[in-house]
Amino acid sequence: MNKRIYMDYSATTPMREEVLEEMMEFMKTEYGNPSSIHSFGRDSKNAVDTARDRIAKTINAKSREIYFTGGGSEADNWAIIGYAFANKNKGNHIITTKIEHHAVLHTVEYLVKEHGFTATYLDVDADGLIDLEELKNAVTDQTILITVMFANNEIGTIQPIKEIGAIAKEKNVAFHTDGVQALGNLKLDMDELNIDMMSMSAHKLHGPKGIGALYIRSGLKIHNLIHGGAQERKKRAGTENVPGIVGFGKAAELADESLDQRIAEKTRLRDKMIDKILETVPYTQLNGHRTRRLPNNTNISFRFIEGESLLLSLDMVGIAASSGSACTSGSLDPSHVLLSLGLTHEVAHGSLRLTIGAYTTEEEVDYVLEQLPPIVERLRQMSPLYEEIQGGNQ
Amino acid sequence: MNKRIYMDYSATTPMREEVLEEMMEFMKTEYGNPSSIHSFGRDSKNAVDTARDRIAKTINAKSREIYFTGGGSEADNWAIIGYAFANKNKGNHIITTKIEHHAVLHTVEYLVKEHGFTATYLDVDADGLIDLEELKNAVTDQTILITVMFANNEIGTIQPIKEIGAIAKEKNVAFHTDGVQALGNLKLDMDELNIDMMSMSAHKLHGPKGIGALYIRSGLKIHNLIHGGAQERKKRAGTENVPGIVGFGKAAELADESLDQRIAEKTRLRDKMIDKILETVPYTQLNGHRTRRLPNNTNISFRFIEGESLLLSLDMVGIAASSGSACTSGSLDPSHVLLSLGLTHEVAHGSLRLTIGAYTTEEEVDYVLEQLPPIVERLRQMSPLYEEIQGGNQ
Amino acid sequence: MYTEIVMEHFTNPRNVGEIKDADGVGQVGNPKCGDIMKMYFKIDENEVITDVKFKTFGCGSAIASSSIATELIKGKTVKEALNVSNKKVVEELGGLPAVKIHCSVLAEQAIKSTIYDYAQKNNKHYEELDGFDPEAAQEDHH
Amino acid sequence: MYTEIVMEHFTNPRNVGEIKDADGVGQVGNPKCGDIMKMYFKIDENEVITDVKFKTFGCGSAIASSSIATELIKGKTVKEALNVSNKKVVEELGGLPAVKIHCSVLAEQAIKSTIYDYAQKNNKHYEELDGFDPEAAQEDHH
Ligand SMILES: Cc1ncc(COP(=O)(O)O)c(C=O)c1O
Ligand SMILES: Cc1ncc(COP(=O)(O)O)c(C=O)c1O
Repeated sequence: MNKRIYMDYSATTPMREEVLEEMMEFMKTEYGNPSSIHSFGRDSKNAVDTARDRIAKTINAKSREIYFTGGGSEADNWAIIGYAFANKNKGNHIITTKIEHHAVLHTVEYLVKEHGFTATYLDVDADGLIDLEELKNAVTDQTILITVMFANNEIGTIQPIKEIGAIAKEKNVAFHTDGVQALGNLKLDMDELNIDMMSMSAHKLHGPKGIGALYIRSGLKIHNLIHGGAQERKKRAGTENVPGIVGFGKAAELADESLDQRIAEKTRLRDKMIDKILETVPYTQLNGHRTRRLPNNTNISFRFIEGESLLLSLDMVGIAASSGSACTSGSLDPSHVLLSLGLTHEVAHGSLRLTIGAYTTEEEVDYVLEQLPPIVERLRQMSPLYEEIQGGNQ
Repeated sequence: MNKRIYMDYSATTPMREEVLEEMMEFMKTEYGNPSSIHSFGRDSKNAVDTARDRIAKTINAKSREIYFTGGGSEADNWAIIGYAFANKNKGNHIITTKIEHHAVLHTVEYLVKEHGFTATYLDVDADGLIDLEELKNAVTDQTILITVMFANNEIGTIQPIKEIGAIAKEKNVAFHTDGVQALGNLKLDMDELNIDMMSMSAHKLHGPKGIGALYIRSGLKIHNLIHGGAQERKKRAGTENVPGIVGFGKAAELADESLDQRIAEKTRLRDKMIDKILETVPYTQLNGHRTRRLPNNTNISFRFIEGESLLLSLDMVGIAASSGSACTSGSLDPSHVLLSLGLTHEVAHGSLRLTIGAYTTEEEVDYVLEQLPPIVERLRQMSPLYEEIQGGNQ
Repeated sequence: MYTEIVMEHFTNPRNVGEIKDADGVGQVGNPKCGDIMKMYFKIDENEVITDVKFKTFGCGSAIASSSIATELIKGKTVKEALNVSNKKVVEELGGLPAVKIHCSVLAEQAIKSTIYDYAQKNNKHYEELDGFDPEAAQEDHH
Repeated sequence: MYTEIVMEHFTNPRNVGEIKDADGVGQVGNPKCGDIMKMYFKIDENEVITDVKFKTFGCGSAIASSSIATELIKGKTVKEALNVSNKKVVEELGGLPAVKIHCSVLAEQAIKSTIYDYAQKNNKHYEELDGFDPEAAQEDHH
């Protein structure tokens, strides 16, 4: 079995060739430190500036509002910890949701557990959407920060970001959004959406791993997370990962080109996948909102089977996917996101996430649609839970 | 002028070809997320494990004591902030030196300014060495952490790390050392040296930029700096920078091979450089200890001239170097390290750092020795300070 | 992650199925934790386990553990089966990742639970089952 | 970082040197800050600056600023020289990085300081120099 079909683009993506190409120069000959004043350094500095411009343009921000980080998690941590510490004189309350990525959730929990902050974790409905009224009511005079993710990495649900931004503005509270899954998949406009901070990660949009960025609106007060040298206008220390930054810039530029067309194409393939699976396999349900979802995300629960064995079976026919099952994370419980939707543990364990990307073809989708049903059936035949149901149906 | 001679290896280094080669596979085909259970993910995970083993071996540590970070600065911040917050019930006092890298110094200052910690900044002598008695006396019952760099990035002075480790152990205080400049240049042994935490950065030893590591002795209590996913045994969240990690591992392995021989060769070239410059150019002085210094570091002050104009002039003949002059950092004062040695501002402004590496040849050294004296003389001829001295000598 | 033996047993599990007129049926684990193992034994008058089937809801190692466990006890006496430990299961699989050891524990308990059922129905007593609580075996094993 | 004009003036600075019998000598800046500019003027009876030399200890932009400033005033009257602003110096250099603007200020002050010396020696008064303090010009300009 040499076929390798990658359906895990939300976990990470292959780099586009053009991205690697632009990086090569900075991995081979232009290796200077951008802080150095000699020619090696100046060439690197120019490359960093260009990348910053490209990313700023993609999200309609100013170049000086883009700060490079070592990834999406660092950006989330910086936004939340940096803002909370810098504004603790104004209040100690943070509002977030129950379905955030752990990079947000565990960071908020850390501030609560160790540094005297308090937090409200907003519920979501069965589709994964927060309630705007609940958000409004959660704001107190102690609230300093709202952090709600743009689009969820597991179920693909897109939050009403513009409305949240408006509430934050009205209540005079800063608004951070984890945009890691959104960048490259959706049109993002910092001004229109009233976003104060947004986390990004290059490897989710065909850029390199280990490089991310935080958009910080001009004038926002925030502590550094990584102190030291004067890089990134003194806000984020450390010798710049020049090849990574260059690659991120190129990836953002490429993602922005013909974005609408690619959204349409991914949406078409996604919808085909969702519809066909729900149609051909019984005892299934879609997780996440049917339409307000990332164009690349399919997340379906298959009852009576467990996700890891499904993933292993798919892997054996060359399909790479992911699951919210506890067994795949090394944790005890299945995905907190799926449980927040109201799924039982059993159903959550049987979830499968198929995420597509720039290189996904119709043939690949068809192959998955062909392979998946018999695999599910085989595992169900082994399942004592299915036996019960079959018994009951007889 | 097409000659480009790189004498700034302490700022950053070109990657070794073998390093880039090993990385390529993970930038092209093996792009999986190590947390994924499918084959793409498993291949990445194995590569990360191998890299961790290689680095552990280099510094005589256990693999599970190596945690990857986004660079040396992050490692320094993590060690200091993470340890301080996790042990604040034991005390709030940190001991460091006046010549630390800003990644340490500004981090300690941040804890002092914003989080109720106190700090002692140890003086150094004219060679840049701390006084062990002063260190001992600085320890109070509130002291929780000693952080003293292994070898200084500007002047190359190597601290008595083993003795500091012994004092820390005796006083029951944790010992962190910034090993960023030491790794690849010196033999490092975590156990022999009683080091509890050590920061590393790959791009200083012919590895990629944007990847570093923190050695954390088993059992040490430390908070996370970057919270989120379960990567790095739950201690450092974020999708692993697999190509970066692979490159770091290879670079560490290569650096460790024939280390003694390469130390000897670099030391020879360094000594030639130091001796010849001091001999041929009047009004010069070596900064840093003459023998207890990094094998690749030459740092000399040229009186009556300013470092930036010296760097620009060298750059015009193809030589890339660095300086402790304020003009090169955008700050108002010259290097805090040089001032801590007791240099006047004027002399500190006139410093030049030439750092060599694996690719430095004898011809390059000879070229520098040939170009440097006339450039210094030319700048001195323009200097009103030199005029005064010349007048006095007449 | 998994050894070749685990993958082989996961791909071609032995003894999957049900036995309608089983002499003992046992089930351990629960859907909350993501693993349930159910076993069916045919046991003859000499207390030899002549046939074994299982059904498992769970991850790869749970299925492989069930498969190898049923192989280990088929043709063995009840006494012998009661001495099959989770360590033995892990050993036969060529090892399991640390986080998956509980799957082998589950297999051991599934055997015990099935024999417990047989013992109950046939009024037998095995000292290896003293202290074994089939209810508890349906709880979280993590 | 620097414009081509800056680099050209840094590489080939005009008017470097001393004038032994200068009519005015001025020095601004100090070694602590890393920039010192010293200027020497020959000034004729019509208050025309007939010769200019400078020496500068400082970074690339300090040397380039001195060079361009001396060019700008050579052959000009004292009055005209007093109207050469740091903005003009920056303009002529095609721009300077923000952190280097102080170098152009230093050049403007070096001119003033040199004329101040000339004025003192010759008992002249220029209202452009009212409030100018040559001592202060030796302090930190950052
Ligand atoms: C001694 C020392 N510590 C820390 C650092 C920071 O490392 P990085 O730039 O990789 O974050 C450096 C280099 O910049 C250094 O020389
Ligand atoms: C929504 C979301 N936030 C944050 C992250 C963290 O990004 P990274 O792994 O690049 O640190 C991820 C991906 O892992 C994500 O999907």
